[in-house]
Amino acid sequence: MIDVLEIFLAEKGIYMLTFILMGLGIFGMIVCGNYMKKIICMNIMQVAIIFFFLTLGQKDGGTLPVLVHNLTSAEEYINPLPHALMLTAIVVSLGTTGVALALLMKIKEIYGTIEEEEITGKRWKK
Amino acid sequence: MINHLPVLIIIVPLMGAILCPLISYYSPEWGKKTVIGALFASFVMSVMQLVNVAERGEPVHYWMGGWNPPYGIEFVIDGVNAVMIAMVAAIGAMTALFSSPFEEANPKHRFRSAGYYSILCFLAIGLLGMSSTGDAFNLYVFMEIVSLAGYGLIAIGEEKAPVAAFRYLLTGTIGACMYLMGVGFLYSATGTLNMADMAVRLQDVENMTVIIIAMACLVVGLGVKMALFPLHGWQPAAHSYAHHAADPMIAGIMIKIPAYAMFRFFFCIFDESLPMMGAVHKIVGVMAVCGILFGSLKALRYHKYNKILAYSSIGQVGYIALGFAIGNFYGIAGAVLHIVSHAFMKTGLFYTSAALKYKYHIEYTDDLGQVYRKMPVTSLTLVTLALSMVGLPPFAGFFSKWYLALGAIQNGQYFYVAVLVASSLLGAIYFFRIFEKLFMGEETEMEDRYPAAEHGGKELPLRIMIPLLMAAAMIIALGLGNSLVVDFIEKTVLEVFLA
Amino acid sequence: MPVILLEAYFLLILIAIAIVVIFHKDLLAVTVIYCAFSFVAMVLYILVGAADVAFTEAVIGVISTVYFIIAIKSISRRCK
Amino acid sequence: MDKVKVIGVIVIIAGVITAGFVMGDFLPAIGDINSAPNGYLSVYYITNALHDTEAPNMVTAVLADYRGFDTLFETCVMFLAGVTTLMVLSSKRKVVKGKRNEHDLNGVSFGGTVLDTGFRIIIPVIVIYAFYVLSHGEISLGGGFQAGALLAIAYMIDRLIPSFQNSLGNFTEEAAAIIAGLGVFIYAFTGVLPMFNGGYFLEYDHLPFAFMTEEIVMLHSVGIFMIEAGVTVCVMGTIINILEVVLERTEFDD
Amino acid sequence: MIIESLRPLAAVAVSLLAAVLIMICGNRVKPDVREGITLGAAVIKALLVFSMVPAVLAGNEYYCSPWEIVDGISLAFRTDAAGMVFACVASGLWIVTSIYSIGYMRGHHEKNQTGYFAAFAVCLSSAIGIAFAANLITFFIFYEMLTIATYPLVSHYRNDSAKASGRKYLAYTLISGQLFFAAIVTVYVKYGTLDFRAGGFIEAGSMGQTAMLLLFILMLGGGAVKSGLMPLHGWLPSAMVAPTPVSALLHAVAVVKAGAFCVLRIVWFVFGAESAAWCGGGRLLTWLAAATIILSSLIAMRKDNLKARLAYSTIGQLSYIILGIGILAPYSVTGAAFHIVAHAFLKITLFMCAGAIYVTTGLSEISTMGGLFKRMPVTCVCFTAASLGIAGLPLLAGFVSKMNIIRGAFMENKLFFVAVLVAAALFALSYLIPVVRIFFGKEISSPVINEGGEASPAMLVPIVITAVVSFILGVMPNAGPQLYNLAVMAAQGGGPIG
Repeated sequence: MIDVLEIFLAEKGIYMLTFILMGLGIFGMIVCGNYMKKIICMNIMQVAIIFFFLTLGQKDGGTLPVLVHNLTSAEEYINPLPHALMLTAIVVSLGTTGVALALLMKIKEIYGTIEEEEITGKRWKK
Repeated sequence: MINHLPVLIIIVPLMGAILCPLISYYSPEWGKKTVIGALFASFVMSVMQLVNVAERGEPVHYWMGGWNPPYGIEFVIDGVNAVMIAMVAAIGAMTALFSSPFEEANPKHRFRSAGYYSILCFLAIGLLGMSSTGDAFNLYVFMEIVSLAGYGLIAIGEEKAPVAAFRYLLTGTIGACMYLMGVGFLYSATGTLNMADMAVRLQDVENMTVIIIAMACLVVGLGVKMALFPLHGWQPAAHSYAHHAADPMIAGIMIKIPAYAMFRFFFCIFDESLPMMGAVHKIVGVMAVCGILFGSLKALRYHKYNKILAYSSIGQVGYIALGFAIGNFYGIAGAVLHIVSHAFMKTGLFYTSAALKYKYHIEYTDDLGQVYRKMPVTSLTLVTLALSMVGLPPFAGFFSKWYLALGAIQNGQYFYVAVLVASSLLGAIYFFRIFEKLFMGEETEMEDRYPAAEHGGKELPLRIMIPLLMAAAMIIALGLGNSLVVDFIEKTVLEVFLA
Repeated sequence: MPVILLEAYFLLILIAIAIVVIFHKDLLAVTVIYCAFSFVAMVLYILVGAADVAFTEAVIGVISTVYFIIAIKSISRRCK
Repeated sequence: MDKVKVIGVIVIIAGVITAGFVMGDFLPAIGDINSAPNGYLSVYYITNALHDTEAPNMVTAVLADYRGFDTLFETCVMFLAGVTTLMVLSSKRKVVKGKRNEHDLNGVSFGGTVLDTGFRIIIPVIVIYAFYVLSHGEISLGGGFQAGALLAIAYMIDRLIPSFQNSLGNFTEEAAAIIAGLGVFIYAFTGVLPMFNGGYFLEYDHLPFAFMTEEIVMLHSVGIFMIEAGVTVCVMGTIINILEVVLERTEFDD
Repeated sequence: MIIESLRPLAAVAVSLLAAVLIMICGNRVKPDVREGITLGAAVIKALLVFSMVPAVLAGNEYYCSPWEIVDGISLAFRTDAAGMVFACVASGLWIVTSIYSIGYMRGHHEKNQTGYFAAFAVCLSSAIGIAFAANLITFFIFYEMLTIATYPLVSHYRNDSAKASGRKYLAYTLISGQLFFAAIVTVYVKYGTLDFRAGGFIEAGSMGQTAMLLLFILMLGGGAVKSGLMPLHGWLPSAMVAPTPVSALLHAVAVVKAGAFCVLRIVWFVFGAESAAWCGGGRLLTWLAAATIILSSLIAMRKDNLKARLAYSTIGQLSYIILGIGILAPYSVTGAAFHIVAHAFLKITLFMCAGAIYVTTGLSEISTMGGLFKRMPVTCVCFTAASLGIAGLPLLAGFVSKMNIIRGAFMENKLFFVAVLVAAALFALSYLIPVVRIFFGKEISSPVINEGGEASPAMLVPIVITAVVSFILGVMPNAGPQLYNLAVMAAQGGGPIG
């Protein structure tokens, strides 16, 4: 039973869950009226994508991509390339979050609210 | 020196951008000059590179860190992107020069101009990188640089700008993530990130589903960034509220280089013989047609100059996508030519918009009455560029339209030609409406914030005038010399992309 | 227990947290939950074998949570 | 609104699951050793990383050497984020600088003496750990980014706990941004150096430090350390920068 | 024989340069300098154009292709006989119009003269460009330039009616221009060339009959709009709000003639007689033209405003040209080509007379001009002569062209059109002679007519010149630059006469 589940997960299940997570992130960004939540959902989406990339590099029986002296074969290490890529992506996401927060605070100052409805509903008061 | 050009074009402005805050700490004036100088140096080098590529007749490769591809990151400069790089560098340098009178306006905050120039320079760097790189993931990194710089430059604009920037941030992040997903799918199928290598290895991939999904992701991701029709939501507000001086660059080239990237993916990485390419072309064609008509019609509704220009950009991006949808040599040549010519047109038009704001605070076309008497050069530039936007000869806009129509008819797609014609006419309506207001409207009393009498009879500072005139001159030059550009890209397009 | 099952388990937790984030009204609670999200994501990265990424995620989780909380200080805590 | 959300969530979950079943396999199975991403490039990196770059941690090898150019611009993204934040929130300050320290918080402890002391002890530990991570990133986990972030966390603790009165000193956000810029400069300059010596950009083989080492490959270690140091400085600067900017806007009324 | 020479390009460029100079000088210099530039450019241009006539008459062609304007097609200028006819008229009349507009603009104290003179110069450049264009793309570039350059002239007064007429003008010309563009691209893709060739390069039967007719209509739409063929004439009468030299330019020299010339080029040099007849385009043209001639004459009779009456007369006269081309016989085409010349001189005389009357006396309605002969004898005589010429009376230029068209119609056995042409001559008499009668009448309908004298010399001299020239052309069609021979050559597809 567990074998079947494992195979299913390896072939599809994990990807499905990842895409669900990503879908929820995007959905949250669209549907949440609060800008703060939009930012958090954005982060959720990014985590999903990062995880997707990382699963591409996973290897059964592989170990961390740090060279150990008695292991030399390529099969014994997890693919390091997605890790390197995702380090970059994760840093980018932090930068984006920082900028988003700054914008959020600026919006709060100008409009007095961070709710989508209130901002689109009323014009900026002088 | 000459073989380091591809990277120097990026590194020199990078040095300028990162040292600008430090230099500005001691002297804001010199910080500004550093960035402008760096961007001009980059422009000169990009022209040298253009000549170099033309002389060699084959793409220039530059291997970062000396690692040969696909292991390292590679810059590939061929006929098409050499033109793009020169264009970006030219507009970057011009915009940096153009901004300097605007940034003088806030002398209180010492860091303000440093930060502004730094971000502006990064925008140029990101765009240069996006056009140079031959690596799919590297393109993502540069795209993020472009986006972040874009958020910043939009957010420091008018009062409503932060919301526009925030929306762009959200949509832009989704777009970037979709792009990343697309690259991820391609990586999962090929195991490589180098574009040329990817193209080779994709031929062995039998599973079409992954390619289709990757393509969909890429179209959505790059579509968001280039404001292709159903994904354009962020664009009008962002383009109309952005920082006045940076707006030309944002509107002019920030949405063009993703279009170029799309071209790369469609014609360089994906094989033309793939079974679903026809369907993809059709879908992009539908998006383009809707975008062209939507943008042109929507522009009719507005009286705010920037909004009109922003919506017209949606239409013009549609032209570029239409070229990709046509997909033969003339279609691509038209698209590439339109990327370049529209970049100069839109930049120039936003220059005029910024100049009007600088001198008279004019935002709405209704206030334009008789301004041409006070600002003849600006008005003349506006007329030139707008006529080019409409697509009238002998300006550049006409010729890109010519190639697009040529390609469309070669493929028997007469409908596309009809759309082009309709869009030109709609464009004529809103631009001639502006002309009418400009030349025949009623004169309105406005406070002149740069009175010509006090400045030796000058209508605007020279630093604004030069970029304005440069844009107009480029449009005429591109129009009359378009066959040079087409010849230049012809070899590349025929050999690499349509092989 | 095979790694893949653990992965699925933690992914489900992430999904649950995402749903909570979408529905919850209190921003502070959402932020704290996001901190947990970050932590679970870190565990997940370790499971996948990406220790470097996990390390980074841990550090970033702290930093972005701090940012969020400081930001919440200046904006209202409730949301619609 | 909530109804929409519920429906949406259900639709997404159901949609992805159905799509997953309908579409069939188009992604390699997880853990498959022979999948496309796990062959090709990855084999090259795993077998040649040590030989090429002298870095046992392959992630660092890829990050800092094979794809060092990416990392340069990742660093730039951080710097840019800092500058952008600063620009966005530069106008019209809400809280006067130093006000916080002056009146309401003087001598107030954060969580009692024990916690305060605990944090006091932690700060130097974090700093030391950060330097360890930086210098050891090549061999084991970590690297410039993590080190920079740790340093920034140390600063953050110092800054945010009121009773500390900023014993580490107080950065202005401008200074932090400038420092971040210097970090990128270190990185970029490391990249430019080989170009004077006949190499490509970021080609550590051609760094002009050959006199220091016997083997050319060792230059990679030098190069990687230099850029990691640059990343550290930049990340630290940026995080502090954003923190300071955000803090300036926040009123601590409790 | 083809002579490689930059002269055609120079002829085009000289007035563009003049426009740029005028723009740069702007209001900073005295009006004299501005007008000096215009006149100088006009004279140089005319000299350049006329200097090429002898070689063209000998069967040679000047050819000049400076560079490739789009991939595979050059920007090319070629001075064939048909182009020479149009170029001679346009450049010759520019001098006259410039002198006249100096008088008119000063006498009328017009505003915005800088823009006016600059746009005028660009118009002329485009007209010469249209005349000398060797292929469709060059032709189209100048065609659109003409469209745009005329717009500021049409809406010169910048009031609401000027705006409205400007809009109308743009709507007609831009739409037709864009359709023209689409047709050009189609032709290029289908036939691989855009070079004008005597006898046309589109072969009958190379595509479906309906498709070719559609192509024919799309291509001729541009020309038809510019030449005011009904039902596409709407813009022309409303452009009457423009100042008189502009209407003179519009109606006599550049714009409408460019339209007529466009029809000539496309029917005779793109499609050729055979294809045009095969697809039914020729017949379509003739019927439309015939209807236009009749209808416009009827409308013209009812107009009291002198300029409006002349405008409808223009519509009718231009249809003569189109009718001549549509008949597709060499004789009628000769007549059409020569009618470009004849009508230009006659109509410009009429318009300049109308302008002179308006500036001198302030009258614009015909019914108020009774007894004008007493005050402005020279103007009235010239007006009379030109009216008779328009009607096609012998000894005046109109006769030569109309005779040729009628001869062509006879040879093609299209007797109906002969009847139309004859009737049209009577119609022309019927709407112009009443004007003349009012001029010479005893009854004085406005007090201004008793005061003051003739128009200023700057206006009078051009009027007399054009009137005399139209007389000379009527008596000796080959006087001067042998325009009649050129027209014959144009219709026969190059090669010297005899």
